[in-house]
Formats: sequence, C-alpha cells, structure tokens
Amino acid sequence: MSNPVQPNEADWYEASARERIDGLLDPKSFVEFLGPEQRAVSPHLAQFDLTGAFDDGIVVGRGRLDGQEVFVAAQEGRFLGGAFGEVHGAKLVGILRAARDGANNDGPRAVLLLLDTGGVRLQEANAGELAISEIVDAVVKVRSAGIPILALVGGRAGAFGGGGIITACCSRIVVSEHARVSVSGPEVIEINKGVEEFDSRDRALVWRVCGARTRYLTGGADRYVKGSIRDFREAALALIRNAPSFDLVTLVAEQQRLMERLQRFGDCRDAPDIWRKMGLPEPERIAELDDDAFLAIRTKGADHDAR
Amino acid sequence: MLTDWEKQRTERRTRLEAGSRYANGKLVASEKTKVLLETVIRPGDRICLEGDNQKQADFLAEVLASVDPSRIHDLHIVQSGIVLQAHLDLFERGIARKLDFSYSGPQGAALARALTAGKIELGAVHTYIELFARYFMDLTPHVALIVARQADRDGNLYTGPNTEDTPTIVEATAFKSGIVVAQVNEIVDKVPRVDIAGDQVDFVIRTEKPFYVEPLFTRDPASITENQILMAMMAIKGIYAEYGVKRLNHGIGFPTAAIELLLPTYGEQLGLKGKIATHWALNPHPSLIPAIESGWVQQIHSFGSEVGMDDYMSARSDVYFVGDDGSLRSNRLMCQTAGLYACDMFIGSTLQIDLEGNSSTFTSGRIAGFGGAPNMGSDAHGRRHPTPAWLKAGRESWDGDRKLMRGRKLVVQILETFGEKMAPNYVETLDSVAMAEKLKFDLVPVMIYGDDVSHIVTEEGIANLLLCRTSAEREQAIRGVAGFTDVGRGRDRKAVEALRRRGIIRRPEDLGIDPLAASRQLLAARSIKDLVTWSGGLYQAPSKFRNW
Amino acid sequence: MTLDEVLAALFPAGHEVVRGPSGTLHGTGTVEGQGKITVVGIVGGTPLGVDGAILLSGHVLSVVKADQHEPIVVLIDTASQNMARRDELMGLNEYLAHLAKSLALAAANGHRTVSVLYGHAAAGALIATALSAQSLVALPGAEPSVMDLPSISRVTKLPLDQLKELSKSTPIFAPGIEPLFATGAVTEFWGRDQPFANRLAALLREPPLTSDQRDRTGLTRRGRLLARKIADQVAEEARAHA
Amino acid sequence: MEQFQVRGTTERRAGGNRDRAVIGVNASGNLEVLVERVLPDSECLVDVATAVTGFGRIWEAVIQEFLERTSPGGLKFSINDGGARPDTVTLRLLQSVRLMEDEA
Repeated sequence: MSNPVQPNEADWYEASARERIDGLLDPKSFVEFLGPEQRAVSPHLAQFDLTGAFDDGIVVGRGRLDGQEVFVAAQEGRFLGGAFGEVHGAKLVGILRAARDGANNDGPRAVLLLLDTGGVRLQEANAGELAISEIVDAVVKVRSAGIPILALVGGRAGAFGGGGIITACCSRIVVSEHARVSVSGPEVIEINKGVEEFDSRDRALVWRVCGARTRYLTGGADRYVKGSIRDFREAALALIRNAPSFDLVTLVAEQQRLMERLQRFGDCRDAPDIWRKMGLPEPERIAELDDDAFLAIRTKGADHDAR
Repeated sequence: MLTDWEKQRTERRTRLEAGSRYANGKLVASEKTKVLLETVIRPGDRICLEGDNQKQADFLAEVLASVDPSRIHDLHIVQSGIVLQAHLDLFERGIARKLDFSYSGPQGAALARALTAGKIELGAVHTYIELFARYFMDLTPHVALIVARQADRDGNLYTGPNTEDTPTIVEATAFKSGIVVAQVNEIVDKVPRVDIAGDQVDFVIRTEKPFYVEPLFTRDPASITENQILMAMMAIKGIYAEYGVKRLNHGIGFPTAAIELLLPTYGEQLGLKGKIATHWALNPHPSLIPAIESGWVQQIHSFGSEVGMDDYMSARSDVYFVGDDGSLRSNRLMCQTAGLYACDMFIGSTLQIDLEGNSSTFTSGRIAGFGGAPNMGSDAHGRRHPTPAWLKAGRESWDGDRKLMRGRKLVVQILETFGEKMAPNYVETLDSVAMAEKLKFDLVPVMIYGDDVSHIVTEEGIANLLLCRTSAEREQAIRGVAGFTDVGRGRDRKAVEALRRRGIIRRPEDLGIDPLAASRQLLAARSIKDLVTWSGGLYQAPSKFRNW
Repeated sequence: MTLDEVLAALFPAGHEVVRGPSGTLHGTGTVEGQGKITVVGIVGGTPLGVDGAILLSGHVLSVVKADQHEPIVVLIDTASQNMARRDELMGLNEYLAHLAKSLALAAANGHRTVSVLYGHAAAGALIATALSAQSLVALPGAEPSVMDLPSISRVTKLPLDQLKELSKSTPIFAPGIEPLFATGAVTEFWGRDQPFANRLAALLREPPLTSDQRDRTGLTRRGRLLARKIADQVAEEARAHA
Repeated sequence: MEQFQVRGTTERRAGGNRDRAVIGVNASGNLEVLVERVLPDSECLVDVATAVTGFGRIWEAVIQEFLERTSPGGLKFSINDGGARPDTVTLRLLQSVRLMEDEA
C-alpha cells in the first residue's frame, strides 16, 4: 500500500502562522508589516508572569495570490491560544483599515484572515473585546468598499468567541475537517451549565456541534477543503472571484437563510438529527467518512450567497 | 485417625450451595451480587478482583467495596492492577487488609498515601509473570471475580479481544477448589468462541454498563516532538540496524511511538524493511498501523487489546492472533513469556535513571508498580536459542572464554534528559531509594536493573553499556548522554570524548544524522486522523483522541 | 433601573414598545427633534441566543428596508450569549455576527445607532449588541463585562485577590463600567441625576462619526494606550509598501 | 518570569546573508527565537525572557555550548520562552542559525 499520508505535503493544521502564509501566497511575495524585529510585544502579559511574542501572535502583511495583491493576517493558535489582545487585535484592525483606505487606488484585491483563536485574551480582556468589535466594524467597511474578505479556518485553536463572530462577518468561509467555529467553547458551557448540557471531553460530540462538517452542511461555511495548505490556496483563489457584496439584499437573504435554519432544525440536539432532516444518507456515519466521501455528498446548505 | 484430604472441595461445595440460593442455574441477577459475594467470600480469603492492565471488573469491584465489613474483612487482594478507586476503597473500608499486586498506574499516588496511613499491608510489588507464578504457588485465589464480554447459560465465556489475565486467573482458581464469579456485558445463547470453559465458571452476572477499558496504548502522533524523532532516528540507525533486531517489544512512550511511525519513512530510506522489526510482542499500538500497512510487520502477539483497534485487527489476521470467530485473542502470560524468551530487544521509557543505569518509575509519592517492563527488560538466563542480534550483544559484553560465550538481550532505555516541569530524568540516586526507606520496604523498587541495560538513548546520543568494562566507564557513558542535567554537566569531558572515540557514546553526527533533519514531516502519520486514514477507516479512534 | 423607568426617562414624550419572545422588545419612542425613532432591545437579563438574535436583526433590517433613516436605539439588559449546546449547533456565531452586521448596515445607510446599556451584557452578547452601535450609552446599573474575575482567575491561574489588586492599577481586563469606559468602549455615562431624554436628543443631534474612533478615545482616557498607535503603524506600513 | 543575557565573543561572522529570521512559537514547552544580524562579527548575544524561573544556570550552560558549537558572529538572538527544555532550546537555536544561512 502506498503512503496515504503525503509526507511532504504541508498540512494547514500542523503549520505555524508564518508557514501557512508562506504556503498560501505566491513564493517570496509576502511582506510583513510591523514584523517581529519591531517587537510590538504585549505590555500586559508580564504582570501575569507570562512572556510575550515578538509579533503578539499575529502576522500581518501583503503578498500575492496567483499574481493578485492581497492583504493577509494569520493568527498563531499556539501562542496563548491565538487569543485577541490589545496589540494583536490592533494589528488586524490596522491592516483592515489600510485595505479599506486603498479600495479606490491600488488597494488589495482581497483580504485573507487565517483565524486560529480561542477568542479574547483574558489577561487583557477589555482591550481584546474592543478590538474584536473594531475588527467587525472594519470588516464590514472593507466589504462595503467592494473588497472581499475570506476567513480560512483549520488550526488547532479553531475560531471561538469573537473569532467565531468575525468569521461569520467575512464574505466567504473556508474550513478543513479540524476546524471548529463557535462562540462559547465546550469547556465554558460545561463549566457553566454542567456536563449533561455539554460533555466537552466527548470530542466527537464537540466536532459534531462546532466542527467543520456541521458548519459546512448547514451553510455556516462556504467551502470544505482537505487539509493541505495548497487546498486552502486553491479555495481562496476560487472564492475571491465570486464573493457576495455587503448590502441590504445580502443581509435580508441571510436573515431568511438563518430563519429557515431555525425553523427546519431548531429542535435538533445533535448534528445527525440535522443531517437526517436534510435527507442525507446514513446521517450517523457522516462524521466518520473520509474527506473524499464527505465531499461527494451533495447538499444545498453551503451553496448560498447570503453572508 | 483418618485424614480429610478434601477439606477444600468440601468448603467449595458449602459455599456454592449457599450461593446458589441467589442464582438461577449459574445466572445471578445484578441486584443480588452483593448478597452473593457476602455468601461465597469469607474473611481472610485471597481474592483476585480482576483488574488487568486494561480491562476492569468494575461492577464487581464496586459491589465488593460496598459489602458489610463486619461480615467480610481482612481479605488478601492478589491481582495485577490496582487501577480503580474501588480497589482502594476496599482497604479504606476495612474489607481488605493485605495486598499483592503488580501495576497501579493512575492510583499510584493514592496507593502511596494509603500505605503511609497504614491502611494497606503490602506483600510485594511484582512483575506480571511473577504474580501469575505465585497464583500457582503461594497466592492461589480462593475467589476470583473476573470479567468477560459475553457468557452463555452454561457459563462459557467470551472475553473479546481483551482476554488478558483471565485464563491465568481462572486456571489457578478453578482447579484449586476456588470459586469463579464473572461479570459480563451480555448473556447469549452461544458465545462466538469459548475463551473460558463453562465448567470453570460458577456464577455469571450481567451488568447494566459494559466493563471499563482504558485506551492505554494510544499515543497521539500530534504530540511527538522533534527531539523524540531525533532519538527515534538514532535508535533505528544505531541499534535496530546495527544488531539486525527482528523480534522485539516496545514500551508505550512517545519515543517508541516515534520509532513505529518512522519505520515506513526513515526506515524505508535506510533500506531496512524486512531486516528489522518483523516479529513483535506488543499491545495493538495504533501507531504501528502505518508500518503494518507498509508491509514491515509479519506477526504480533499481544498482552491485551486496545480501544478502537478491534475491526482493524480482525481484518489483519495474517498479522495478529485472531480466533476463528474473527476477533483478537490476547493473553498476558503468554505474551510476557514471549517477550522474556523470544524477543531480542526491549526498548522503552522510564521516569528516572541513575548512574549505574538502574531505572525506576517510583517517583516521590507515587507507587506506580512494575507491570511487565522488568520481564521485558531483563536478560533471560534460561534462554538457549541463538539469533544474530542476541549473539552480537553477547559478544560486545563478553570478556570470558569465547567458546562458552552466551548471547544477551538488548535492553534499551530511551529517555529524554529532562521530563515534565524540567525534572531531570538522570539522577545520582533514584527517588525510590528514599521511598523504600520511608515505607520500610525490604527491597528498593527498581524497574530495570542497570546490569540488564544494554543501551541508553537520549537526545544527546546513544550510550552503549555493553562495551563498558568498569563502573567508572558506565558512569561516564551515562553522564555523557545526560545533557544539561546536573548528572550530565558533572561529566568528565575528557573521559567522555575517549568513550566517544571507542564508539561507546555516539552522537547524532557520529551516526550520520543531522539533528536538523529530525522533522515531524518524517512521521508516517502526524495525527490520530492520519492513523484512521492509514487503516482505511478500520481503526476507530476513542472519542477523547479525536480532533474532527 | 427597571425597563419601565428607563423607557419613561428616555422617552417622556411617549413610546410604544412591545415585548417579544426570548427577552426581545421592539417599537418606537418619541425624541425631541427626531420624532419617532425605532427602539429594539434585549432585556430582563435574558442571555442572547439564536432565537433572540434573529428577532433583533429582523427588526433592524425591516427598519433599514423602510428607508426612513430614523435613529435606532438598542436597549440592553442581557447576560452573556446563551451558553447551550443547541445554540452552538445552530451556529450562534452566525446569528450574533448577522445582528452586528445588521446594525452596521443600518448605520451605513444613515440610521444613527445608539445602544443603551442599563443592566448586564457580557462576552459575545456585548459584542453583538452594545458594541455594535455607533454610540454606547451606559446608565446607572450598567454592568458590562467580557469575563468575570473568577473565570479569569481560573484561566490565568492567578488568585482572585491578586487579580482584584491588579485591576486597581489597570483597566485592561477587569469587568465593570469604569474600565470599559476608560478603554473607549463606552461613549457616555449618564448619572441618575441627568435628564436622559435631553442627553439622548443631544447625542442624536451630533453628526455621526464616519469612522471608528474608540481606540482614539481609549488613548485620550488613558485606558488603552497602544491600540491606536499599533493600528496606525500597520496602516502606514501598508501604504508605504503599496 | 525571568530575563537575562549571555554574551559571547566569536571567531568569525555567521554564514549567509539574511538580516533576520524568526523560528518557533512561544507555547508551553516551546520557544520563539528571533535572530538579527546587528552586531560586530566578533560578538554575539543571546537575550532570554523565560516564563519559568530558577533555571538560569542551565540556560547559561545550554547557550555557552551552542555558542562554542556554532560561533555565530554578528548575531543577536532574542528568545521568548514558554518553559522549553534544554534540548528544544538547542534545537531552535541551531535551526535559527541554519535559517540565517538561507539566501535572503
């Protein structure tokens, strides 16, 4: 049997934020803004006896995607869970504002957000929360200016808390199997509401509730890719060509889409309940399929222009 | 005066008759379990409450821990694993007093506390084979409380893949007038295969919940570090290849998991397929799946099973020992014997190694027990069949008359220089020495004695202890691979360089390995999901390991 | 303050507000110089879940659709987002994002948006409601938070007492109105003695900001010293590399 | 948290012509290393910030051995450490030197 796991195919989940950017963009096209040598380190961590990161856990800059100018921001999910702090958040705010300001001149063709975050960094919770709100505002303005923003999610921290909200504000969302996109983390729900409500150690359940397959099949993600960096690149290329505009028509359609979801599936407790109602074959098996078999499932969920 | 030669048989009949009041044939309703146990067990009995390395007679343990201590007390527990809270409750509640066991794992700290508090009178901590041996000598159980997947109405038991200790326990109990009580998940008309014959089983109880099995041998490839990969590369090139090790046992640590995952990649590059690691005494490690699928492995016999591996093993009966029913048959005693006499190498981790090469997993406040490692990791002096690996190891250590040279087992300790929280793994004196003093043990617990150890592998290099001729050389060889620990920094640099010139210490560069080439990209699987993919979906990973 | 007190104080000239399901409300209120404006809200300490969020965004979008450009006031006394497996299964992140986007669209289409916080609001619910309007007014009793101190203590492994001590010297993590005011989240705080109706009328008379100035406010109030500078630096480098 | 510096004198300029490189992530049991070619060829410097206190002597030994082994003249190494073990520290330092040798 030949090796089914390609040893030299760079894997999104394994890669660092910098490796993801390198593999996503055209070779050697990336230029970093406020790079690690400028040492924009969080001043708030020392009082918690924590060392910082020279980029505060997020890499921002510009580069080319198949020759097209793009802005990119990548969170490092292994540094403090990729959480939003003051500097970390402001770097993302800054690049989004620059994208909007450049919309009419030689601004980027698109913005790529490589989210990998547990949400707000609690050591600087207020600054992180506010940054998330500022990012939501800036995302909307970039989209209003006609520049698509793609969320790419497939790292170990997922996109939780404000990260989940930012994800759903983007024009298009790409996920791979390991992705989780949610607001409250399973552990938080378990601590607050008890293990009967959500057993966070039942990892299969966690992914059925928050995971990529559930999001994709119900329309919470637009593209499901296999896990290599190249797969993400190809999806990003395809999606920036036909991103929805940000206007009343889109939001009314999203309102309709989200209402219908609640009407159809609002009484479901687990993902297979939803998949059964969707008429998908063998709903109990969907979480177990390999990626190729999963991608062969034809559904309407992800196929929409309402985001 | 007439001698009564049947006291035990009479006693057995009396107890059986008393117990049968609560049974319908051999079947006992689960709510009658407590009264049954209070009837067939007597104060002072030796009890084996089946607690294996993996599967647990958890229901019977809970019930036994809830019996009336005024009726049942002073029990002597003789079982391999002290793993469940209920096992310790027996002593806390005064139901049991004496303990002879082998492995404690997760209860190591609680066990140490109970010993210090005087709740337990400890016989000894054994290796598996050693305890099993004593079942047939001086620790024969009066009552065995065992566990299986299925039973029929005649008491025939099907254990499923986790056969483990059951045949050994039942052999010792049933043929010495003891009483055997089994908890099972299901009663069926006909069991798929008979692991334990019905005439050796007295009572059967169906439980509400399936018995507990811990996935002990699943190592998530995502947690393997670059340095563990470096150590694995050194071991493959510097030991497996050099000695041509074909028959072996692996411990359960991450460095050995890294070796398993490097066979189809790095091992392939070195052209070693078919030349090393073909026959195994090994639990069904999921991390060996890529090597099996790549055709490296000819045969594996297992001590126990592993959660999620059932379908995979059924579909790979050329490799595993599988019954006619299609499921794995494991057996701890047989596999331990295979490891002791038929393996040319044991390689595994430990928690501490001293300057003589003695190792221990007893660190302060934890009595972890031994399990099988001391047997796997010892040179069996009863061995008489030669293999090239065994002979080469023998040659390296032999100083006497070549005509009568005997071979040697390779016993390799693979252990990074520092452990959790920067605790040094290489020490002047094992923690177990102080612990033995404090708890007044007659014997200091040692996992593997230094004179059995042939090699030590750290991220700094390999120390070949076979080639050392004096204790001073051994000490410097160990210091010379102990990195930046106090022990490592205390090395005599000149002596270490001399050992290096003699090939006693070998660094990565001495083996032609670039430390910067030790990349996770070399792993045949980098996640549990990759293992599922390799298995073609046959491996069903336990939920706690999923990230999908 | 109770909801009725808040409504009476904000709209002494009258209001028609009805309670909906899931703690929501919607209707109109009369403000001097503006006439009838739109009022929506989530009240009664109800956690914001998918059901409440979709109702609120529905109200906001129908106001935008009507194209009258009147101001929208969002009344808030909620909790955190609804912590429930079912809400996450439905995709709560999309519902909260959709609400935030709807409020942003309203603002972009000429509706002056003001959120009025008079009770709790935390975490994701705080983002999707209070922080998603152009101005955030805090009334007496407002208790905004990102995360409570015991939870922060659990995650950061710092003892609660030490956190309390630390929060005296920095507004960067502690819950409550004062730290959030200092960091620039809160536009105005109206004390009990203030004429709410007049303040609201005055706020609505001000021309709306076209850009997000909260980081500048945080700098002025010395509660968030770095955010503006960092964002500007990144934007400058982006322009320099264009 | 603890911060300290180790200085060294070197025989030669470190190879390659990259100005700077960054490798690793400050995570539990791991570290990030930022290398900059900012010093005279005869000097090198390692600047450490570590979350774990009390292991200064081991750090010193690890860094001294690294400097002897590689003689990275002209390089300044800045480390944010999340409690990495010495073997990981050595590995990241070696990797960072290798990165500087790549073409710019």
